[in-house]
Amino acid sequence: MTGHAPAKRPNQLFRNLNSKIASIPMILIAMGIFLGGSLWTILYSFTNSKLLPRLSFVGLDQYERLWNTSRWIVSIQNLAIYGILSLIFSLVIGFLLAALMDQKIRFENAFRTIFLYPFALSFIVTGLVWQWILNPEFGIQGIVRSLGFENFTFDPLYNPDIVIYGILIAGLWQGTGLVMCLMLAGLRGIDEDIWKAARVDGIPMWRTYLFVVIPMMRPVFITTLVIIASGIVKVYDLVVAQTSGGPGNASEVPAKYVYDYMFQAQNLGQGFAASTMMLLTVAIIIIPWAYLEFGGKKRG
Amino acid sequence: MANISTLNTTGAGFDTVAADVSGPRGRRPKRVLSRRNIILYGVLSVAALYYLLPLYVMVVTSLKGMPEIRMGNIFSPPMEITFEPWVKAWAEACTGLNCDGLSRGFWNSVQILVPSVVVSIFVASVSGYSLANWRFKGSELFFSILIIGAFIPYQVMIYPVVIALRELGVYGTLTGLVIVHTIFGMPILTLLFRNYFASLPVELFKAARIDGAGFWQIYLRIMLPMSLPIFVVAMILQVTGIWNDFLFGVVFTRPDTYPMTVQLNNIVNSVQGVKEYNVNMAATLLTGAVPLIVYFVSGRLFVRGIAAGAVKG
Amino acid sequence: MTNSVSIRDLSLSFGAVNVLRNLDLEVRNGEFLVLLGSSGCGKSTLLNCIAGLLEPTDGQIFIKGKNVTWEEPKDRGIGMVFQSYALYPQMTVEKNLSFGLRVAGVPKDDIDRRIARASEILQIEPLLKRKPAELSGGQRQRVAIGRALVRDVDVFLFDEPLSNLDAKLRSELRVEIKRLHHSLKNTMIYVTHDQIEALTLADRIAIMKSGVIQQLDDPMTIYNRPVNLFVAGFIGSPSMNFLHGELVEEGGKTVFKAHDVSFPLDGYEAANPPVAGRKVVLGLRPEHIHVDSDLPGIEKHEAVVDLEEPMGADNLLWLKHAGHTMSVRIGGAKRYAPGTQLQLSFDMELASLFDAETEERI
Amino acid sequence: MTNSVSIRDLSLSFGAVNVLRNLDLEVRNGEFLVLLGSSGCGKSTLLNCIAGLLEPTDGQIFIKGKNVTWEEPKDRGIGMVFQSYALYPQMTVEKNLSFGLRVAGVPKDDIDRRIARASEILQIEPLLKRKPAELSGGQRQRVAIGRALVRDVDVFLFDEPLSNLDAKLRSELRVEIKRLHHSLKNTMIYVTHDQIEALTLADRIAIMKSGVIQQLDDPMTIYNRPVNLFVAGFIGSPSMNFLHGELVEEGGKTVFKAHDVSFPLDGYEAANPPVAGRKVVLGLRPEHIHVDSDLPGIEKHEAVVDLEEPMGADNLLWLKHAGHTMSVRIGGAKRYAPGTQLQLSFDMELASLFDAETEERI
Amino acid sequence: TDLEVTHWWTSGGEAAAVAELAKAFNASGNNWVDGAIAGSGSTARPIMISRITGGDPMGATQFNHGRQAQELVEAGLMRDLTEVAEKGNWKEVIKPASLLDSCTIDGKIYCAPINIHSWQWLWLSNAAFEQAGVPVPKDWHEFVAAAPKLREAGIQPLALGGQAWQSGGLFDTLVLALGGKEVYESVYVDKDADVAAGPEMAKVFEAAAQAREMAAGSNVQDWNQATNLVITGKAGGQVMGDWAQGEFQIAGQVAGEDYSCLPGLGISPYIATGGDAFYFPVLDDEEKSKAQDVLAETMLDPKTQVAFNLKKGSLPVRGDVDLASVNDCMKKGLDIVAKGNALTSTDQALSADSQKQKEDLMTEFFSSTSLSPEDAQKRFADIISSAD
Ligand SMILES: Nc1ncnc2c1ncn2[C@@H]1O[C@H](COP(=O)(O)OP(=O)(O)OP(=O)(O)O)[C@@H](O)[C@H]1O
Ligand SMILES: Nc1ncnc2c1ncn2[C@@H]1O[C@H](COP(=O)(O)OP(=O)(O)OP(=O)(O)O)[C@@H](O)[C@H]1O
Ligand SMILES: [Mg+2]
Ligand SMILES: [Mg+2]
Repeated sequence: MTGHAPAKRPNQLFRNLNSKIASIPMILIAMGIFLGGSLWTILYSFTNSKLLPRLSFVGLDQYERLWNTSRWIVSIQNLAIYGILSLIFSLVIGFLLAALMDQKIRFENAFRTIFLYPFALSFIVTGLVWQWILNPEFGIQGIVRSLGFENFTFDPLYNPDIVIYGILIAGLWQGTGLVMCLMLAGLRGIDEDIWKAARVDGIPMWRTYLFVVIPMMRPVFITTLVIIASGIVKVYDLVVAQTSGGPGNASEVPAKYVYDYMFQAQNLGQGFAASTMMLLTVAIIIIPWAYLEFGGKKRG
Repeated sequence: MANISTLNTTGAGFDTVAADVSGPRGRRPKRVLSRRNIILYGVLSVAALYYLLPLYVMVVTSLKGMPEIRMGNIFSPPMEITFEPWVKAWAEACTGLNCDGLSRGFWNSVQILVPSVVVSIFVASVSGYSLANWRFKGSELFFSILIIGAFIPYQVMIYPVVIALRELGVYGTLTGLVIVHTIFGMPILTLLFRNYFASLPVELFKAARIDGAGFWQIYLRIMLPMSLPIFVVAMILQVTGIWNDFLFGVVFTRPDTYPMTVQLNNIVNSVQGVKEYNVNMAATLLTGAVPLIVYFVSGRLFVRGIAAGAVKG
Repeated sequence: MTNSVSIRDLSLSFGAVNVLRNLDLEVRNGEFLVLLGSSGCGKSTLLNCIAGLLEPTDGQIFIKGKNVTWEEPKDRGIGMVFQSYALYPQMTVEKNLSFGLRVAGVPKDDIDRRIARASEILQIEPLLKRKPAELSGGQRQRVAIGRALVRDVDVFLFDEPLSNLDAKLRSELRVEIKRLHHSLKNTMIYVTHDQIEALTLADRIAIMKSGVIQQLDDPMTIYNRPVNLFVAGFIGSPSMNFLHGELVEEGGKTVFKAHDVSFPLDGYEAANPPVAGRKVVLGLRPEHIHVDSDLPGIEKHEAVVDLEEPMGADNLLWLKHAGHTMSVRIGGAKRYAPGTQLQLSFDMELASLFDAETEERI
Repeated sequence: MTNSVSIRDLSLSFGAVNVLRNLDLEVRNGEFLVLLGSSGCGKSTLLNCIAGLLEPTDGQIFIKGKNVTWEEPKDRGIGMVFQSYALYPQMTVEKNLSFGLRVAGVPKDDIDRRIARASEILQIEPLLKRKPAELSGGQRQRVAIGRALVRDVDVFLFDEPLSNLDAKLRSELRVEIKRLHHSLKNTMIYVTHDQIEALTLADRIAIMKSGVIQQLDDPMTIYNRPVNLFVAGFIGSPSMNFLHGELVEEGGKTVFKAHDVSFPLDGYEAANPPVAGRKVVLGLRPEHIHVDSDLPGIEKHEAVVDLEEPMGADNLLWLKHAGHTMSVRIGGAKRYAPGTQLQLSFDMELASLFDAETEERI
Repeated sequence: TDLEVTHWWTSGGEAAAVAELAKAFNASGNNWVDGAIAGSGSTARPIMISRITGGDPMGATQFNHGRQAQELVEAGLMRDLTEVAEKGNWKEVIKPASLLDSCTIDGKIYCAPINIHSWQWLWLSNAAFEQAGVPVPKDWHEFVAAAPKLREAGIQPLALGGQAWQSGGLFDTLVLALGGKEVYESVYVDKDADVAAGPEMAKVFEAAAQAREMAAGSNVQDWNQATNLVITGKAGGQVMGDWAQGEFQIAGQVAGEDYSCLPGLGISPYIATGGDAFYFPVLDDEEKSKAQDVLAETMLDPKTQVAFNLKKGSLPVRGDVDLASVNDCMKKGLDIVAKGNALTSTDQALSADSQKQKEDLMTEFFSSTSLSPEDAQKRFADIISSAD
């Protein structure tokens, strides 16, 4: 049998050829749009492009100006406040609701639908409705005042100090349902025996949740985190629909800064510099995570 | 000999506990209004109220006339129900010179929605399938880039996408819009599909390969029929996402093919003196109807699909 | 002697499905009782009822003479070990062991003492600082037992604690659990569907089928004198050989006759005197059939080897004998090629005879 | 006789982990070869290489004399049966069986013929219209085998096909697979970590450890003459008893001595003549130790019963003997309470002797 | 031929005005396809730019008159209208000439100005002052003085919408009215940072701080909602461009009776004129190109000018049209233009970028008292120094 010539190893390029062909759209999108687009953006952030992209480099000028702009600073602060609070509250509320839903309750379907339906609505709609409910004249404040509490004040959208919380209320209304769903799915995946073991050990329910179940749901929390976080970075429509960044610039966010400077101020370079800062932030947070989640562990 | 077990069991210890036979027996009695239930349903109901409030306001307002809105408060039920705002929102509201309300946008939206959903889900599912079952060198790298792409604000990407579509010569066409939706739906959908397919037993895939099925045959005949839950999730995400999209709809279409959200924005933002809140709310509800219906119909599958696809990593 | 666990008239149904039906069971103090039955017969359900993790629809449960039917699990004086270990994954072994105690407010030095004792008994001292993910299956199982051990309970409940382990480890841990019982002398209730575990561990075995206990006896009795066809077929691997036939009068004696072959019932201890003409099933265990033996005075039967399964220490022969297949266990050294003709003789003293209709032992 | 499957110098690594290392294996035509090894030793990996589901890093694979190293799985003339059955859940049994044929474009009536034949052999005709979810575990496994059967392949590959089944079903299907092999006479490569399966099914067994084949021989040889300590300890349940000691000259003969007890090596067939002074390990299988036997002329040893494990047909005794624990297998009828004093005698002809350092058989 | 025209004129008066344009264009045998995008220029502009650069241009598009479209023209994306202009003799008829100048690049004309807008108007609700028991102010100073009375009567003194450009416009108006022509021009046209940081401007910032107080509490977003507050007497006044006129008109109010208008805030004789213009992207289709020419012609047609500007509330770009039917306020505006007291608007003087920066600063200033006039002026001077 040694007479057989050893078969040649086929060209690696043609291995899994179909798979590669089928992945072309993905590769194009990943490399062409997301990577290419990002690089393109970064490149042009070093130019003084105005209405149309032009390769006339001005070094770090755009960045200098960016970080000297109070509106940008406010945007970043707002995003940080909104982001952190939104993460905390969606996780806490989402988890609490999920934990309640997991108690073998009646009408589970009804409750779940109620919590989830806002997710089906666009930010434009969400912003509009909440803008209205929070309107001091005929929204909650107006109602409470008309009940006789003349000094009651609740006008988050018109008070620069708390406007970001007004946006948060609407954001949470829209997003916690999905978080609840994810958490519920996670809770349902916990081994029944863990609950039993905890009961036999005499551990109260809340401690079981806190010390046993939540740590076990790490993957769910990570997925949820990715979904919420990607939404937070992008937050734009909600702000535009609710306050257009106002009052003043109290509720500005980075995405809006980017958009306004690219298209309204017709200073693409400035918009691109701001985008690049956003990309950089995202990359700093995401790349280590992506590496751990997807790069580190090999096929299952 | 018939009942050896019963004979055996009533042995030694019977008398020690005989006195106790009258003690607790069977199910522990439970009060419906136990403290636990009051807290549980109380919290859930309060939360439900918070979630329902805006919907209630929308519905109630859309059924009121303008005078009533101006005087009354937003939470009071309509004294006189009128469907005029709905009619107006659907068929009469004006933007600029066009006074046919949302009706035109509805069909445009449908025409955009169907191919976009189908194409984006197809592309993402095939990519997810490739990533899960047919890895090749670099595939994970592309995937990581995609995931990072999920964090990029759409606004940032508009310019490069405009240029790319212009170079492809599909700017302003339905094809172009479908491509845009596919691009921006890609990251999350691919993640979902990849995780889902990876959670299916590898043996199935191996068995099919031994049976001689190729890439497409395995996808179509083995994987697809098993993936209903995740397709439902993807469908819901895309239907809501695409239907609610405003930015791409307006940037990548023309007036005669504007989707419903653009019309909605026009109605809501074209203020003729006073805002016609009732018409706005009716328009809002009409626009949200399609994704809402999709939710109500397939919400249960959504949770199942999430459990199957999103939560595993 | 007082009973450790008594179950009276216990019923449990999930909706319309009755999983347990009027079950009575007395477990003696210090006894090792094994609940054995096929999947879905209600073993875990019964165990969960005893532990207080499921509420019975009807009936009572006593532990140490106290009616605990409505008690919380933690107040019942029980410890439970689960098939999936159910260790708290993010806590170290030590934390796993102490969690329940800390919650109950046991003083620190008492906790340390108990953990030291348990980990010594189970030989897990070197593992105390590790997390469950860093342990092997057997080690995890030991920690799970330890969690019950530190709680100083009266009754140990085991739900298939070894099913997730591989054969080798299983047989090792089996011995350890047996040693543990010898040294602790606690009452233990142990659920399994592995008959080897049941036979080797149990003081008494309760064999269950669809929520009803079929036989409750010591292992030897269960093995040698099964009360009905189900128990007979369930216990023993390979299964008992069943021959369908009837009882006939032959030469003044009642003999079993099947396929024109007759088996004298010499030495068989019938519970009720066998009546000729009855349709019956004769059960013969593979190791109670002898091949080419030269025991005198016993009738010989012809048989042909169909298949041979060498298992190292033994050899299993599948024979064709008078129209049915029969398995016979012989020593591992002798080999028979398929087709070989053999002489069989039967150990009727150790055989079982069942009514074909009621399936009860005769 | 030509070889059905030949593996030459096969290596495979996942990243830095070498799972298979320069592995050579020749499987004869029509042979039933079992790959046996503990979890993670690379059995499935090897099988997947043969099937073409994994690409080897180096080396070649021949099937029926043809180099198939780079062929697609479907072109290799193999069929594979998986532990998890891997039936296509949305197709009926019939569709499951015919899927591969339909993909290959086999004519309709040919497909029908083949399915009819396979389902007759496996007795699954009544199930053809059902979906996998409506089948029991054993039935599913049969369908999975059927899927390989219809494809008319030269080589069957089984990856732990019975591991997911319960003990009873496992022993039944084991017999069926053996019958199948007898009737089909195809080459079969069967992966398992259950030694009973290996011993009963195999023509030859390849014992693997971390990607290297330790011994490739027929079951009797493997059981009775293991080539090294690993194989000796791996095969047999309960494990072989190992006594650590050394060889000494005593009365002109080389004897094994441990803890001041000496064992004459009469009858032991050494591969190399044993040299006095060497540190060695003596292996004795539990069934080769006799208790209270009256075989004449053999030295007797004193021992005490520590624990007894009745297993129905046999009885396993754990004894304390000269400072170490020893397991002994005796018949199921005799019982010994812990503490009983016993006389042991050893079957040295069937013992194994290993070098303590190289762990190779002497 | 169908011609798609995009614009952001969707409020009541604006839409009516557009309808006039469309009517006139349709009368020429073509078809006006309306591409209204509600919101404001900031919503619509990116869409227009994307479409033009994306290679799917519309037939015509509104742009603020000024420097916004310059790059598009330079990139060769806009149609050269010189021929049409010459035929229509635009150079002669368009007044003030600065309007056409900003359409002219390298001697070629690229856009059709359609109206003149000026920002420097104070709109006052007569009813509101009546209610507060003060006479209707004659200038900004009186208005400021009357503010406390208005507050007492529960009336919002100054209505100001939340959109950034409204704050910017209010400020520019104050600069011109209170600072005077020289300051206005040296700051915006010459970009003199010293003047911007100087004492005259400090006064303006003081006044802006006053305006900020007067505007506190007006919780509306859109400019026309703010105007509506004035129309309904809920607010005393609003500083807004002449387009607010259209809203009063639609509401059926009569200038002088129901409301008053004070150009230059009643102080300055000058107004800054900008305006809207239409650009015509280069199209491949011959027919459409012809239709573009027709539309450009139609827009400057005297009849259309009148009809359009009457509805819109703005001034026509032609000096030669008969405006007998105009109301009180428009007449005032026309007089100023006729006197040649029209200055360059900030839209024309500053780049969009600088405009935006200024707007950002002003919206911050007007919404929060934590930004002192001094700090604001410092930042303003920075913007001016780097402006182009
Ligand atoms: N929560 C439940 N709702 C409805 N039926 C249930 C529930 N839990 C168990 N059952 C049913 O009760 C029966 C007994 O279940 P149980 O878990 O006690 O079986 P088991 O003997 O422990 O089986 P196994 O050996 O597989 O663990 C099964 O038929 C099962 O389907
Ligand atoms: N895709 C992979 N990447 C990295 N390592 C792998 C991969 N697949 C298997 N291995 C490693 O290769 C070794 C052999 O795995 P294999 O599945 O062949 O074992 P096995 O003998 O079949 O075990 P089992 O009896 O548990 O099925 C294991 O140590 C495993 O961790
Ligand atoms: Mg169970
Ligand atoms: Mg394996």
